Amino acid sequence: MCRVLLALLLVTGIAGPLGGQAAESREARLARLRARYAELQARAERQDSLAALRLLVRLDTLRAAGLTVLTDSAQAPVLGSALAAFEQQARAQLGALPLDLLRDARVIVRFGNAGPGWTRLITEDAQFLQIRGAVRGDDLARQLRHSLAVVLAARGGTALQQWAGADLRIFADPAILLEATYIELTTSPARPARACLGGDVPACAVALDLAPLTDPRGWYEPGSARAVVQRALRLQTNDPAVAPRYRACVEDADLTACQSLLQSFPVPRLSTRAAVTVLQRAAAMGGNQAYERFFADSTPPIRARLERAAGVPLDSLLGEWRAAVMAARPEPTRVPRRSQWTAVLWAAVFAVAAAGSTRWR
Amino acid sequence: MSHAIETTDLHYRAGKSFEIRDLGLRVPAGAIYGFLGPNGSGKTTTIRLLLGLLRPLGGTIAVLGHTMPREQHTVFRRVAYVPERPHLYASLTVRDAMALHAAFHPRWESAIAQDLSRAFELDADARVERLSKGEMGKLLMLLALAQRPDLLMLDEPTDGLDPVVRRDVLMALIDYVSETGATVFISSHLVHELERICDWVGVMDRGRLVAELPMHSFKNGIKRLRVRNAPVQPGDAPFQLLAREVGDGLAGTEVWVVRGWLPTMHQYFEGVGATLHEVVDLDLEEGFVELLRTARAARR
Amino acid sequence: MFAQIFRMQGRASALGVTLAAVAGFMVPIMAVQRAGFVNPSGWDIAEMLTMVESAGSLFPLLAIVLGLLLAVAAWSPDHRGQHVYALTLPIPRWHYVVLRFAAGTVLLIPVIAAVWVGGLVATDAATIPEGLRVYPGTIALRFGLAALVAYAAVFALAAGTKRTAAIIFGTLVGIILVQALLELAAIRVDVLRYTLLPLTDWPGPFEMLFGRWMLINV
Amino acid sequence: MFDEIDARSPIPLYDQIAARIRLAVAAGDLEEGQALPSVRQLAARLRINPATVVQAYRALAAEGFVEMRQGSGTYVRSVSPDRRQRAREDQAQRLARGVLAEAARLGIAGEDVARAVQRQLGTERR
Repeated sequence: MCRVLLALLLVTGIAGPLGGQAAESREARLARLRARYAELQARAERQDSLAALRLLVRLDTLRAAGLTVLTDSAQAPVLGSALAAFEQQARAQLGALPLDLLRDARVIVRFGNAGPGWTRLITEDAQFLQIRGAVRGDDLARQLRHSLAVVLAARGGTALQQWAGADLRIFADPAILLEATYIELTTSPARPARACLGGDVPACAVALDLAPLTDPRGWYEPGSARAVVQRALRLQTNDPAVAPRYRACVEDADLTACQSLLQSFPVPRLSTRAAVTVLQRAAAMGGNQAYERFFADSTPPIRARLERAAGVPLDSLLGEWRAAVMAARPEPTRVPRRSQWTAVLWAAVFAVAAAGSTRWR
Repeated sequence: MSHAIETTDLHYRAGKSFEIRDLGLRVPAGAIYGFLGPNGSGKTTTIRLLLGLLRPLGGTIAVLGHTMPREQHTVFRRVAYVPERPHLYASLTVRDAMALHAAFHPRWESAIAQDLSRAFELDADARVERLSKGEMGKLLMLLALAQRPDLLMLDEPTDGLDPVVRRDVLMALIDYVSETGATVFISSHLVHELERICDWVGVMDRGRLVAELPMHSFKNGIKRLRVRNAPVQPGDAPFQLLAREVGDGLAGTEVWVVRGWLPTMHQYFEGVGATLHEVVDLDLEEGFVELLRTARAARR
Repeated sequence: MFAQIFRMQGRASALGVTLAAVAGFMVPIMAVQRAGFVNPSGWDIAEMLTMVESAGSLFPLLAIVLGLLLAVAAWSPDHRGQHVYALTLPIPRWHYVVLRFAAGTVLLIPVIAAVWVGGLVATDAATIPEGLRVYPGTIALRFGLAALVAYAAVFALAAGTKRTAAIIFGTLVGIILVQALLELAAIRVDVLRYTLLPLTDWPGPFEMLFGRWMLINV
Repeated sequence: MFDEIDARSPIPLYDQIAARIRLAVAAGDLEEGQALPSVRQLAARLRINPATVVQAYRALAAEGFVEMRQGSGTYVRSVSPDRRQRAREDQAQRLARGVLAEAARLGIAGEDVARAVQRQLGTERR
């Protein structure tokens, strides 16, 4: 009898956590595949949607937050309430809208069908939002905010797109982005990021790619350089171009070998998500017209535009920004109280089940 | 409480092959009740039913006045059980087994335990799984007696033990019983041993109780008569003729096995022109064998 | 009564509990060591945290093994004697089972303590970079709860008759088989998601066992 | 004294025990006032039912051989010489009856048995 028990429990015991992890990775792969498929399908749909729209459906033109929004007339009523909410939020966050920037921006909102119970919103930039069930006002508002951000990014100059990403998630919840930035800052191996974390504000500028690296020691401390090379190239150790320098760097801790390998690596800057938090911080400091000042002229370097938007020199902006990031440190991981009680309760349930087990053998 | 154990039409079935039907045991309080029966007659099953280890299909069981198996755990304060197969935890030492038993039995008396432990010469540090059959038999009896039970359920406690160990175990049992007047329900194949110590006898055969009566009436209830030129037909004999065979002694003599014999029944033989040579008492074993033979003949 | 049961069960699982305690003490130290937090030559914190997490996955495994060991130690003596001794004790069956359960639960404590002390020693020896925190207490608490639930689950299974154990094992294998068949037949229905996975999240019983075990984290 | 008690013999156990004690008293092995073993001791030693010992002691008390004092045990009573003699004769009678029954079973006449006994006595005296 015990042998049966042991086998049974080992199976569940081993399979449990592994199963869990395998299921998660399978989960992630599935989601990525679905997204890829939808993206391709949306792009194809967008090519023909303009032509189809013109032929088949009377277009309604609506205006909101400076955007011209074209949509099927059938969906116009739903769109109406959404636009109001969208406009209100956009004004709240963007302050004075950079109206001239949005002059001829058109957003086509088309309700595609994506299988039972799902509705898909497709906008000009082929971004789409898949919503389960009926389309509600705030789903549409979120989609429109997203489109507005994309348009702003497109019109804000290539430098801005590279720095803060093509989707420019300025409407995202700052708290979430700041927390993510905090984690990015604490886990980055790059010297400027570590210095910025330690309180060196000018180093934050370098980490955010708002200032050139002046530190002769380069992007990485010796140990970190070795660690980064080891992690990045551990699968190409037999690649002739890399192998000798890899061995020199990792086994003999030869810094120059490491440095030469690292040249081919992308510069370890903080992510566009971190950049967006700087822009959000600048807008918060700059008051109502901050975004307008920022988007007014896209030729000067990003740091100048930020200073103009925030109305303060970059270092004080970054000082504020760093304070906000540090304040957004995630809560220490705790075993939530409800989980503690649930675990104890389950133990009791099992014990009672055991106590209640039949006594007839 | 007149009876230590009382069951009314107890019904139990295990699989298709074996069944106990309308079993009506009545074990008088204070008796030493011998439970006889061939192998497979349901002795152990009956004991396990009485202890609430098996679930009966029907009927009622009362042990020491409590209904079983409902009031099982209160009954066990006053009932000691020595099973046919040892049931102690193998990994324990003798000392642990005694300590564990003592912890669970409020009426445990360490004086009895110590005396018996010395008398039985049990090694306190020996592990239960390495005890010999004899040592295990002694330990089980020690545990049973030290918990000062009012009823001892003994399932073949001394079968398979060597005579010396058997003597020690039975002496301890009798000593305890004569001091406390406890009831003993003992099943065994050692009929001679039961003959010495029991004052009541119950006989099981194929799941049925074929006889339950005091020892002496069991033994002299059945006689073997040595008869010369016996009549062919017993006719209206005052006793019940169970069996008749050609005698192995003098020519022409027959051996009759009879039940319900009384000394006054001599005249019957003169009446039929036969001569009653001798009336032989049967010991318990012969009585048991005859009883089984006739019971099975009756049921065929 | 409890003392005797505890002595018996304690001696039966002494070796196992000691080994588990040693393992519990070593896992945090090994995790911190392997992740490079002990006099680190350089910082690649993202990688180091992944290594802490992968080493951390030994905790749930240890909790399951410990639970298994204590539950088997609790019930194997009874199974060997067909439960006759236990069933002829002058206490109700539930009382006996509770004594057994309590004895096993107490035996969890030394291992939980070992995990906690191991965590303290490990994080003390580690050089923690700015921005990261250590969680020996949280890990120990979580390990304790995970081991308790694992122990209770196996305890209940082992207390039951062979039939109940077979039924539970059967349904488990059945679900996994159904999932495999569905996938073979390329029918995209995730049976596991609605049957086994809920057990691994709150309020399921095995929430504690799953997820990330991070002795050092942000 | 009680070593060859035989539970299988037709003679009930209590009878056998009583007979042995009666003989002992008759033969003077047990003097007057001497205490007999307690019911518990004797039952345990002989591994027989305590009630059997009680029955034997009661039978002896009825015949006046012993006296059962409440709470303190059973003691031998003073037995006049002729009672002792009669007890010996009873015992002899009983033995003879047993031998004759055995002889009958084997088809040997009573007289032959009597002559055999005489011859045995004769050889013994010489």
